[in-house]
Amino acid sequence: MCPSALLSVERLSKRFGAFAALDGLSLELAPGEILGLVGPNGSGKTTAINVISGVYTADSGTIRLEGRPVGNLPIHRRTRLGINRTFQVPKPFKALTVAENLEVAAVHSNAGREDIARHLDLLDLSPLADRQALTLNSAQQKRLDLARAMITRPRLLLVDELGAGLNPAELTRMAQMLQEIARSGVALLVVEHLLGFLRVLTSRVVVMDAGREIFEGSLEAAAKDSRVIDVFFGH
Amino acid sequence: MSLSSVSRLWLFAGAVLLMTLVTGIPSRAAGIPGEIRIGTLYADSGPFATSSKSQLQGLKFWVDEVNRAGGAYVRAYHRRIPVKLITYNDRSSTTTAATLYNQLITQDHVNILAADFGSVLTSVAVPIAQEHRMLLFDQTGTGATFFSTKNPYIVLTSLPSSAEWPYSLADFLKSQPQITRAALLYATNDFTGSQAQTLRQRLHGSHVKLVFDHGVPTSTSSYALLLHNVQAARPQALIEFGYPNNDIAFLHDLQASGMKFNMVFTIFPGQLFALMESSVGPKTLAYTYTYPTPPLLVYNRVNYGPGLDNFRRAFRSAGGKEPNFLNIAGYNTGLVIQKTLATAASLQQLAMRRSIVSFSGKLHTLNGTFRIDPATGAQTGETLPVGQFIPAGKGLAVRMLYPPEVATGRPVYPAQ
Amino acid sequence: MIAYTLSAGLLFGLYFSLAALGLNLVFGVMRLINLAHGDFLMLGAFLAYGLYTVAGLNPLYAIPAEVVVFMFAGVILYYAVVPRLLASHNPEMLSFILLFGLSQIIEALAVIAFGNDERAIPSTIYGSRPVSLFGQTFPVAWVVSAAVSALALLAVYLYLHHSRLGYATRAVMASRDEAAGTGINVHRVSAIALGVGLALAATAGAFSAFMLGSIGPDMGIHITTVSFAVIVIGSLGNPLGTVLGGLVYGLGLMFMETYHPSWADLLPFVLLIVILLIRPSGLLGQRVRLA
Amino acid sequence: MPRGVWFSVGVVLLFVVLPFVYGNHDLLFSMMMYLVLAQGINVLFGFTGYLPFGYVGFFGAGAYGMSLAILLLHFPPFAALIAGAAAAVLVALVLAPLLRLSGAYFAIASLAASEVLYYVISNPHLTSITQGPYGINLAAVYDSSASYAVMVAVLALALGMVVYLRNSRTGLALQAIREEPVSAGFAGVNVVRERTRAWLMSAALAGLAGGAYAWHVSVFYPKPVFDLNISVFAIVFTLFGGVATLSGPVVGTLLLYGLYNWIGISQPQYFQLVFGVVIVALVLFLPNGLVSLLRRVGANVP
Repeated sequence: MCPSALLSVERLSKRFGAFAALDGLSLELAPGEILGLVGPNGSGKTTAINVISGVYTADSGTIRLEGRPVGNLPIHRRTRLGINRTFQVPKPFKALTVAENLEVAAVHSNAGREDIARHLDLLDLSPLADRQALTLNSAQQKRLDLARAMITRPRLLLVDELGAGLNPAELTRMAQMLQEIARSGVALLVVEHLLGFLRVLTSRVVVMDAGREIFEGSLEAAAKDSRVIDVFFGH
Repeated sequence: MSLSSVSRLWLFAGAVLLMTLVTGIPSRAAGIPGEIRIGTLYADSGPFATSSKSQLQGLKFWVDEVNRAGGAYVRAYHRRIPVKLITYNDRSSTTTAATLYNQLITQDHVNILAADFGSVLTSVAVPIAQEHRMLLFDQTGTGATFFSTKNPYIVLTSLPSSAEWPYSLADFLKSQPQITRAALLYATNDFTGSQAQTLRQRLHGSHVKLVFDHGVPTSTSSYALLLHNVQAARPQALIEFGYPNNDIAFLHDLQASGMKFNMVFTIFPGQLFALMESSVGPKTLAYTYTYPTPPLLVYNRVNYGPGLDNFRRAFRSAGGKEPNFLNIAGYNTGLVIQKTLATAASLQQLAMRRSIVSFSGKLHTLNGTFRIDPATGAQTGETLPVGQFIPAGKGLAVRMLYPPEVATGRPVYPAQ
Repeated sequence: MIAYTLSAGLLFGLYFSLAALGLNLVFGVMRLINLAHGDFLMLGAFLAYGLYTVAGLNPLYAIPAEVVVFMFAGVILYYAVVPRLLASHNPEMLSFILLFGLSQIIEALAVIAFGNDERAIPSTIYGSRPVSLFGQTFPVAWVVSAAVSALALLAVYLYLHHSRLGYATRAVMASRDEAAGTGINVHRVSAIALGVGLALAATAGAFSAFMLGSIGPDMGIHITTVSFAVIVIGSLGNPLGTVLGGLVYGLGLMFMETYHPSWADLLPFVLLIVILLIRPSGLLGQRVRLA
Repeated sequence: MPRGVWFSVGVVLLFVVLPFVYGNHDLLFSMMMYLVLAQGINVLFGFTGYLPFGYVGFFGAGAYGMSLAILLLHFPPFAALIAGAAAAVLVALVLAPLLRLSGAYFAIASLAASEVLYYVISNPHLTSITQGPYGINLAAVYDSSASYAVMVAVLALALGMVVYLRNSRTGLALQAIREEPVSAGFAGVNVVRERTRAWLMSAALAGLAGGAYAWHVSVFYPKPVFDLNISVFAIVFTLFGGVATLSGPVVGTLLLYGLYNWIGISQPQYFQLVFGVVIVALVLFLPNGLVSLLRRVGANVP
């Protein structure tokens, strides 16, 4: 285990009935680092995020945040320790306003009104502050999801398919935001289908297949790796 | 919060409350009242609806009869005064009933307060009447807890307290040497639970042994398995205490099971004969034992109001239907009220109670002898005899069995 | 005594399977709990009672009328409210509340139309001599009701597994979206399933006077809860699991009534809570959604 | 001043003043009882989204807790009232695992739980403890004005609770749980603790209402205090007015219970029908209740 790692995951397994969604996944992430997680559908990327964030509990394996095991903690405890995430399909508090959405999350990080205002601003949500979340379009909901995560001051942010459904201008803007977040010292684990979007963010990726890692390295090297090619195009 | 929205909401709330503060502005003219107001409740829906509506029908019949004669004679004013019946529907709900009893007392300022049918709907009226110092004419609420020496504001007009119902049944069983094994199956509620308790006590130490003694929920609607258990205990007599629904289901399942007992007793064929007969059929009721009440039971010593035949004729010509026991019980409440008005020195509630005590035991109506315990107001007069249904022609007739002074024959035992 | 209890449990178990089957079918196809299920059963009971009192019809002959009337009612009900609800913000809760309102309306109308008296159809309609079965004697009406239930269960099995419509129905149960993707007319299949569900409830209703003692307008909510207990015991969304649930419930009820009758009323509720908490997937089948 | 305080004070004062000008105190008492129960439903359903069909179970637990504390433990009425609330909270604690169920499952399971409670309390084998099916008689401590005063206090508490939830981050956190429990976790909200707290608060309100009711009527059977219709009324009143607001349940109760008594005094058999139609119409046309109409026209409703 690398002593400087923020997140270290070892031999994580999770089964749903007979199906092994995760089968001994290990990975490490340093503060401020952006790691891409790629793989074909059903390879276990989203399950990895769900298990690390606490939506599911792993069957076996360990999850450590700065050396501290967090694998058995409930979601809100992990959140308060600095793990947060976004959702592929955003899950805002629909009946609440945008500002109230952030206010809920502000309680436990002692974020004040200015913090809320700053985050609204940072994610281009200020003009929407008093709108009910259910009235937002999908790109706006994704930014709200991200703002809700950011206001808890995470040190590790798990980003699940943030690029899907965004137009090129929104993609560029989103990439800038994620880079700013990483520059502030937050580690990002990014599950992404849009490899172009991912390439802007990072050069280091882990490729998964059938619940385990089959490649780790740069995106360019991955494109030449025979196992990776096999997985993506072989079957 | 803006002021306008506050006031808007208040307007809203105010309007609603006004709506609930319904009618009934007290019209207390000095001197002689223009009408005697009698307030009561009935249930148009819910479990007590059938009984409650019958009871109200009887009371209404009395009101119409009295008003045709120019009103009830009120001794306090030495003249006849028309009677006005004020009724509300409590839908068999005690919460609603409490509100409505209160409505009758505080808003309608009734002179006389009569309870709805049965113990459950009467139970909430007892403390309310006592608090407002209104004499409650309890028609058929026979719960033993209602009556105490501390509360003079209640009088039970029909039926004795339920704990006294099985007196003659117990004595009857004890008078039958061939019955040594009896089974008791009862619904666990105030009404039948207290009867089971009495029967148990009275049979204790006699030659009649209770070989089966079981309480079931009042909601029980299938007796098939229970009957199987009863049969395993091999009783000669099977006593089932329940509400009408229990009795119907019990007799029904008894018929379907094909079992035979030498003696079967149930309560309600004697009170709601028409309903029971149409529900389970005359064949099932044949040879069944019951507490016969008017109109099955005829009292010949009537000294107040019509005899049964006259009443039956009048009731039929007014409504077209054969009267049942609860019609008569409601009508009997009217007779007791009538007698009270005719004897009480004033319309003051305790004066009425005193006058009732004064004629207690001397009033014989078609419902039997009206006699109350002067200390508690509980009925002790209209005791329940034991009878048996005997096939007669196409239908059934009741043979009175016990006590001996009313007996019209001997039991058919074992049942055929 | 045990033999009697066991066989009575089997007869009642078959009947309760039928009573609950429609609820499970509707749940399987639409993922909504029909809180008015018991009220439709009650209406079916009154239809049979009406045919009996007016025309002296044996409830057996009421079945075709029940099926036609309630199939039709189900299809109409579906198109009147369900598509609209599925499009809303919170379809599960809203439909639940709406069906609850519907159950109140049905009960109120039934009280206005039929009054409050408990009614019964004399079980002697099938002859007064009890039948002998497994060496025990039972009322004929029980045996007839259980036999009808068994036939209805078989019919539903054939419909689901040996007909084109049943195939489509099972596809919708597996996944509404994917079924729509393969060109199945999801609304049509669902509407028919709701119709079949109500028709099954009404058929069970025709025999409720024999199996439940008596019928009355307020019997609905109790039947709905008991049916829900039965399908939760079997397996939610798996119509054939209902049979297992019904048998477990029927046997349990008969054993309770024989040995601890005063606690028998607790049975469906305790079973429901315990199964939901301990084995939410039922004795067979998939897990239910948890919060 | 937090939003809604003046409104609450007004409602409470109304019930303090009305007995002096209007004689049917039982009607006022039942009105308050339903105001409390509707707010209790509001605390749970409005703020956390759990619809407790078996809410009446807490009411009955409160009524019996209060009565048995008097009959068996010889508590004075006020202490017994607290015992009633404690009984309801205890029941809620035992049933807290039900909160793991979602939506309709929870609703039906809670209904089943209240039935279990009813059948246990009314069971004849427990007659020596609970009086079984034979009912409770508290005539010895009957006091209609003191119990009325207690209900006023419970009403004040209920309104205060909702004012607090409407103005605090706790209330916001509960609404977040209602909307998206998983996201609420990622907002740092301890979902299990918060929703359990709302559940207990809601149970305590019903327990207090049940205790005050038991004292007020003083003679009652088990069936009426476990009557499913009590849940139904409270739920319909709340939905009708509008959930997660302070004024919604108040307006809903005043209007519908007022209507109930108004119709109830002349033509009640149509009432259940009216209720059913109101529910269906609400779901189809006005899922956020009556006060959402006021909001739509720009009024700022508490």
